[in-house]
Amino acid sequence: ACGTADEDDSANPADDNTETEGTDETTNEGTEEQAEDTNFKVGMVTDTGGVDDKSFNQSAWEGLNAFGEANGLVEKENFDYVQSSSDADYSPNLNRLVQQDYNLIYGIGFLLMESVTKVAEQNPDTNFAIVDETIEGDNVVSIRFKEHQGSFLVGVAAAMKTKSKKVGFVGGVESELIKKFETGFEAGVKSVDPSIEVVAQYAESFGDATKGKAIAAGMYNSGADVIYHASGGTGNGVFNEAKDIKNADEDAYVWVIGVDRDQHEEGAIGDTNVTLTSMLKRVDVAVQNVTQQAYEGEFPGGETLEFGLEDDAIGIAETNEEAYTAEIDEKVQEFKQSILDGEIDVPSTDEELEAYLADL
Amino acid sequence: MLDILQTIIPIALFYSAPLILTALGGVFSERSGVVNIGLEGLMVMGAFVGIVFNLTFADVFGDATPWISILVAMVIGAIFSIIHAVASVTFRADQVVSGVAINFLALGLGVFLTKQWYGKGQTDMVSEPFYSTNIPFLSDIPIIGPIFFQKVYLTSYLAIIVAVIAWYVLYKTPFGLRLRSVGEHPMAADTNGINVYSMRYIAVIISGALGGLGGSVFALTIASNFSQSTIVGQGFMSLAAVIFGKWHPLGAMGAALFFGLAQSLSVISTSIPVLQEVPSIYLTIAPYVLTILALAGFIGRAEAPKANGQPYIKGSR
Amino acid sequence: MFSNRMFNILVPIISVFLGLVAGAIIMLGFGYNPIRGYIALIDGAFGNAYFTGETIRRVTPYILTGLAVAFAFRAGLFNIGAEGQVIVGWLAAVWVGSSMEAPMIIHLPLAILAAAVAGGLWGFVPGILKAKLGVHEVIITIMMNYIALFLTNHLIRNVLTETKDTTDRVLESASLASNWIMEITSFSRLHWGLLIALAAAVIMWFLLEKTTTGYELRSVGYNRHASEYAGMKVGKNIVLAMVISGGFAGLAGAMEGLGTFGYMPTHSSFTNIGFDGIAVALLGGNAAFGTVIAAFLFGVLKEGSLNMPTEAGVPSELVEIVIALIIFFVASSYIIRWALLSLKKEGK
Amino acid sequence: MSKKGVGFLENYVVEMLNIRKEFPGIVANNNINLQVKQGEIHALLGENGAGKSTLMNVLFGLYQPEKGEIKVKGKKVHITDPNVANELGIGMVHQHFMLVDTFSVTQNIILGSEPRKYGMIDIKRAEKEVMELSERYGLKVDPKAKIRDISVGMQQRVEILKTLYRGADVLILDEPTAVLTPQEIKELIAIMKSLIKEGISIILITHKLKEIMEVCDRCTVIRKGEGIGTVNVAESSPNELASLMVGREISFTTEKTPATPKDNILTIENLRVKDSRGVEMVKGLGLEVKAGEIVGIAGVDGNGQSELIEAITGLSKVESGKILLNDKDITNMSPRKITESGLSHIPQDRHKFGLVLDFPIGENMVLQTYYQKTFSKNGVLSFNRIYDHAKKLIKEYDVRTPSEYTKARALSGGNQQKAIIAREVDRSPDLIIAAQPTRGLDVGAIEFIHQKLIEERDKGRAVLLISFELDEIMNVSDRIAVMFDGNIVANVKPEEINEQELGLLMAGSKKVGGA
Ligand SMILES: Nc1ncnc2c1ncn2[C@@H]1O[C@H](COP(=O)(O)OP(=O)(O)OP(=O)(O)O)[C@@H](O)[C@H]1O
Ligand SMILES: Nc1ncnc2c1ncn2[C@@H]1O[C@H](COP(=O)(O)OP(=O)(O)OP(=O)(O)O)[C@@H](O)[C@H]1O
Ligand SMILES: [Mg+2]
Ligand SMILES: [Mg+2]
Repeated sequence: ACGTADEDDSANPADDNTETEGTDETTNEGTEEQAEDTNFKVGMVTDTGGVDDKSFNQSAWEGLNAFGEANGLVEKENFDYVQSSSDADYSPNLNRLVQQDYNLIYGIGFLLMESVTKVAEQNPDTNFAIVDETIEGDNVVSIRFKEHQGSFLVGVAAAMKTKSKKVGFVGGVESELIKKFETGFEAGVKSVDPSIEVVAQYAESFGDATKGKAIAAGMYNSGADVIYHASGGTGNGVFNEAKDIKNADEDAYVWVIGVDRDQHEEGAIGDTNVTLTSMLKRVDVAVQNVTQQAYEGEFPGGETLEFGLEDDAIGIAETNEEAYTAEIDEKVQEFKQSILDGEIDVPSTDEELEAYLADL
Repeated sequence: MLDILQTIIPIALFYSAPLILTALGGVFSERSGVVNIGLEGLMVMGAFVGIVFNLTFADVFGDATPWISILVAMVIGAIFSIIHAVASVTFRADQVVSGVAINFLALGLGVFLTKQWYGKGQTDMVSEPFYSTNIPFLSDIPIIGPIFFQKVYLTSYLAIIVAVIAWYVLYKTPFGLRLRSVGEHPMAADTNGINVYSMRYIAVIISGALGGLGGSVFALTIASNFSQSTIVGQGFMSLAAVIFGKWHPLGAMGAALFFGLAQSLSVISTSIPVLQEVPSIYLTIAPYVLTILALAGFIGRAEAPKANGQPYIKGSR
Repeated sequence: MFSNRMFNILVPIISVFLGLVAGAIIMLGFGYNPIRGYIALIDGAFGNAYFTGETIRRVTPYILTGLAVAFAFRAGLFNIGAEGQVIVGWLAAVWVGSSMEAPMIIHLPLAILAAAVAGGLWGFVPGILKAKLGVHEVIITIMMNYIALFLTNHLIRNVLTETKDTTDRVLESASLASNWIMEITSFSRLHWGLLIALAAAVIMWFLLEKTTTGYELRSVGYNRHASEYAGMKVGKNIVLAMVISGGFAGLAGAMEGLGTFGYMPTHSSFTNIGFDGIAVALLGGNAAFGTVIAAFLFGVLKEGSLNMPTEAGVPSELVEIVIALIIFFVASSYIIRWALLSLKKEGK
Repeated sequence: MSKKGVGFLENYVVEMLNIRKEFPGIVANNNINLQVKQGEIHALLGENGAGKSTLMNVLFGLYQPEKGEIKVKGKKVHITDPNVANELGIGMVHQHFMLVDTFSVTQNIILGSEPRKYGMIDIKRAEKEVMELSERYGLKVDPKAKIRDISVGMQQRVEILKTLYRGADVLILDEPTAVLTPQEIKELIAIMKSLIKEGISIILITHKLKEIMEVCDRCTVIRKGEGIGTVNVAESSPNELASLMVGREISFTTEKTPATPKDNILTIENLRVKDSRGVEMVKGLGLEVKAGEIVGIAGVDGNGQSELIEAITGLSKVESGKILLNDKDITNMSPRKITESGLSHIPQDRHKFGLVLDFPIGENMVLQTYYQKTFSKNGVLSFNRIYDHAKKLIKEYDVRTPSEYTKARALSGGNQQKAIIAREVDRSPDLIIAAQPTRGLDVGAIEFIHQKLIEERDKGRAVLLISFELDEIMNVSDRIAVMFDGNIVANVKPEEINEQELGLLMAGSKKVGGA
């Protein structure tokens, strides 16, 4: 399926580039001159969210853009995306890119796992990458994140911030992935103060703002004052509820912790902001990183890359300086160091959490 | 107990408001004999217009923006619904078919234009949504006040007021009598000198206005932005409320409130001790199961307006 | 004068044409090249073996949900619940397909049957409530959709798997996929299900138009009182119609579970296969073969639209608009007939 | 009434001159003239489908004529819609009532010209006006009652009040008596007479020559869309009118030989039935119908006749008691089982029960028998046989239809009824229940149906005839069972009783020696 590399024995079409670059030892800077005639093409297939979903699709797309910019490549020619409008579209969209001779194709989100697996099997000459899942195969790289680490840190922040000693977690759909957020968060909270209560509730949807709002209302009403959401569009409802409370009473003490990207913007109301901080999952960093490797002919096929704090692919937002005080930050940094040093092994499942809490 | 009510009721109210408004639109349309499966699409249109207007004019109108936004959504919804009226009244289209087309058209148009105007599949968050308020004086009443008048959206009360007005219009005014007669026996209305066609046009346009209102109220109280997935099924729930409420404005309101209550109960129940042990799946499906049980148990048979769904052809019998 | 038959053929053709013209005008209005847009659409649907295969694959469940809605319509019932019936059918097929072992000749039919039964069961509830208590089927089917969605998600996460988001794959012996088809269509997901869908259309046609059961169903659909007077069991027929309708929709779920996907993911929102079935049925005039043709039209437009943004820069939603307009024109066939007749008169 | 603008020769209030109205493929009215004098009752007579309703719909503005002109009080007018007709003082009571079932009497009457107060309907005033109007013309109604709760006769009064409320002085009544009981007809005739005293002119469409003779001044006859002429009723006779109408001689008294009743076919003992609202309507009724006899059930509508029929045919539940058909207990059996046990039923409401209007005539002809061996094999229908069968019946019973593939909806009422009778009689049942089999039909069709029923009797079938028409009961029955308040209160032979006495029995006044 891969036009230019047809006669080439190499399974990796990115080799073409390295060959043309051949004599040139430079990497990043050097490519600018080659940009004109490079035929490296990287594409991504989104899930139903689209590249403006204010979540990982958008982040991944930002990663590709950053990659393009760094290497002087052109959108549409060298990098592009396709949006899916339903589950059934993943495979055709992946195949469309394969047929258009893309060298590296991303499937963004665990929902694309099955489709990427199949298409990758059928097209061994093309390279693939999947985000948030693990797929075996020489031409696939699996990109995963240590969300539990970041969730742990925002948990620490929540524990520092809460006055009522009660914090909440709103999940989208209950799943292994979202469980990592929940357990990491709870571990973080309890690490600061085991007496703080953590209530968790799932909306059974990533797009039901109504339910998000209702759940948040229930939590705030029952005394929680910080809510961490990992629920995509459902989270809009959480922000709405917090802002609504704030609107009614400027002195109300309610906070939201965002997810994936810095959700500072979502928390803005008048002159204040209800977003305490956000758990940053830098899909862009991972995507740019992996793409760059592929571009340089070093595609890490077959590997599962786990991005975490150590790669700066997981982090915590510090935008809301007023709320996210130095005191909180200090504590967070303290724990971050412990994690980096390996002193704390953040739990990512219920069982691990149980064990972790028992050890506290 | 009081706490729980204080949580449940406001949630039920804000959840219901868009459904009430849209369902009232459905009542008008179907009372005149025009089936309206297109409520979903009308809500999509309303949500789209409400959000776009709000985003565009927030600087101009300031605090008044959400109110003006829903007004504009109402007007555009009304205009949009004329398509359904033309098809089902003038062109004698199968009303179900035309309604399905409305749903496709609204969503297609809304997302298409969003992509055109914003270059992406979803708009930004509006800066001037509706916020809840405490209603002066009423909220100070003991017990009742905190439950019904604290931290409520004015749009919830707007919805209830509109329901009462709708009831008044349909059952107390000449216009209402004529509108209902057209839905029951258009030929009788015709022989009494009532213009069946214009009556049905007006009814469908009212449903467009109310559907647009419902959609925009949803968008501006709950979703805050517009995308493909802003309105997903709320229109169908409104349709269910129309039938559940036996095509009566107050009935439809009651049904929508019932949905809201069931929904908020299922959300809140995790904090109600007795219900904490219940596996969450039961709570998630509870609102829908309760509706079925309510219908099967004591609401039962509902009679639609007799001529509902039938195009009126002058001179045929 | 035009014969009725000719009208029945002409009206849809004209409607499709008008819909496409309107789409072209919209593209022009927004500064796109409609010719490029439509070429992209055709390319996306039939550009090569792969896309052709994908298009037909997409058509397959549409045929079945279209039949489901049409069948209920013919018996005077409005089944908005095809969506939920698809979902439970999907799960049942995958469940049987992945959790037991048996030779293909038993396993595959069993998995397909499970889907039909599950869908049928989902249709049975509104059917029996309508028949016994007169509860309006529209509300119940809407509610059953939500129950199906949440319940299957729960089952996938808690019963079929341990907190996973997708089920296991169905075994070879229960799969509709075929290497041979995949190869000739460059690895599209086209599968044998199309034959099942077409067979279902024939069955529906035969059942409704040729059998005593169909006679009863149509009679009940037109006039409940006369049917009762004539000794037919109205309630039984309502239930039967909803069960068969649900069965068809359940089969559409099997197409996804045993064919296209080979597993079932949790869904955070509806699949829309069932809701689109309403449009398909109505476009197809609620007749079996009309539905098949409408499903093809629908599938081609939907599949082709995916190619429009990349190849012509046109948002794929344009096709939604075109579909909506086609439905309008078909619905307004009266005005098209009228126009045709006056054209004819003037021509004379 | 003002005399201004009235024609100089005659005092015509309405003149329809050379009216032509076409429908696709048919000329419903061709050059018809109708001139109605001020203050007269003018009959319009013609067979089913002759074009009477069409002509009146033209006058009322529902149809626009292709040709011809209309003058009202001497002035040429264009009646473009019912509003114009109302303004000209023309009111119409349609053959099929134009009433909204779920509305009250008052709401129906004021609909379209409601009295208002502060934008609201002034329902108090409306009710008062309705009461005044009803007292003035002797049309007693309950202004608050819902239409669906009142009798057909009452509904008709509402229809008339509706026109009077709008100030009509020309009243069109399209077959007003077809749906009424004899008592109600009497009342209606009285009402018509009082209306003309108030200066109102009436156009009356009816198939009942007796009524024309009784109340009408003049009669215009149309046949197959053509005007035949206008006669002074006083100078004419029923026979003349009938032959003008159909173009041949008609016999009025049905020829029949005395019955020779044999074994009991239908035996009903102590039957009790409740209606849909749970009110007991049949109260311990007993009845026998023998092979070879026609038993007519006479009675005023609403005395349990419908419930009785529904109980026998299995359409509603029997509370207690027994129904035997050929000595077999069919109590509470399903309609299918009862039909198979040898019962045929010509239902009262042919549109609701008798036909699937959207099925072709052919498929309607096998509504109860489609599953039987003759018409299907292993659950698959044999359309050849079905349509052959239909063709045969259509010919045999002279059902006028373009073809057996035509939808039942497209047939005229009379022909729809003939199709039902063909289907029911052809099954060769032991018992035929005929509920109002000739309602709304012209004399030709009536004659045909009566003949058929008698033929079947002569073949040894039992016939149970339910009718509100005393003429029909007296002419056709071999034995009359009078039904009153859920019971058979008398059993008489038609030759032993006159209409007067029968009427008294039906009103429940006293028992007369039974047979
Ligand atoms: N709307 C219509 N479209 C087509 N044909 C019509 C229509 N209305 C009436 N006709 C035809 O016109 C003819 C006259 O019908 P009309 O209703 O005037 O008969 P009628 O004299 O009132 O009969 P009846 O005694 O049964 O009431 C019939 O042959 C009928 O088929
Ligand atoms: N849309 C139509 N197309 C064809 N014929 C029609 C149509 N509407 C009415 N008719 C015809 O008009 C005629 C008269 O109609 P009308 O309402 O007077 O009923 P009718 O024949 O008197 O029946 P009934 O005996 O039940 O009163 C019927 O013969 C009917 O077939
Ligand atoms: Mg007539
Ligand atoms: Mg008639």
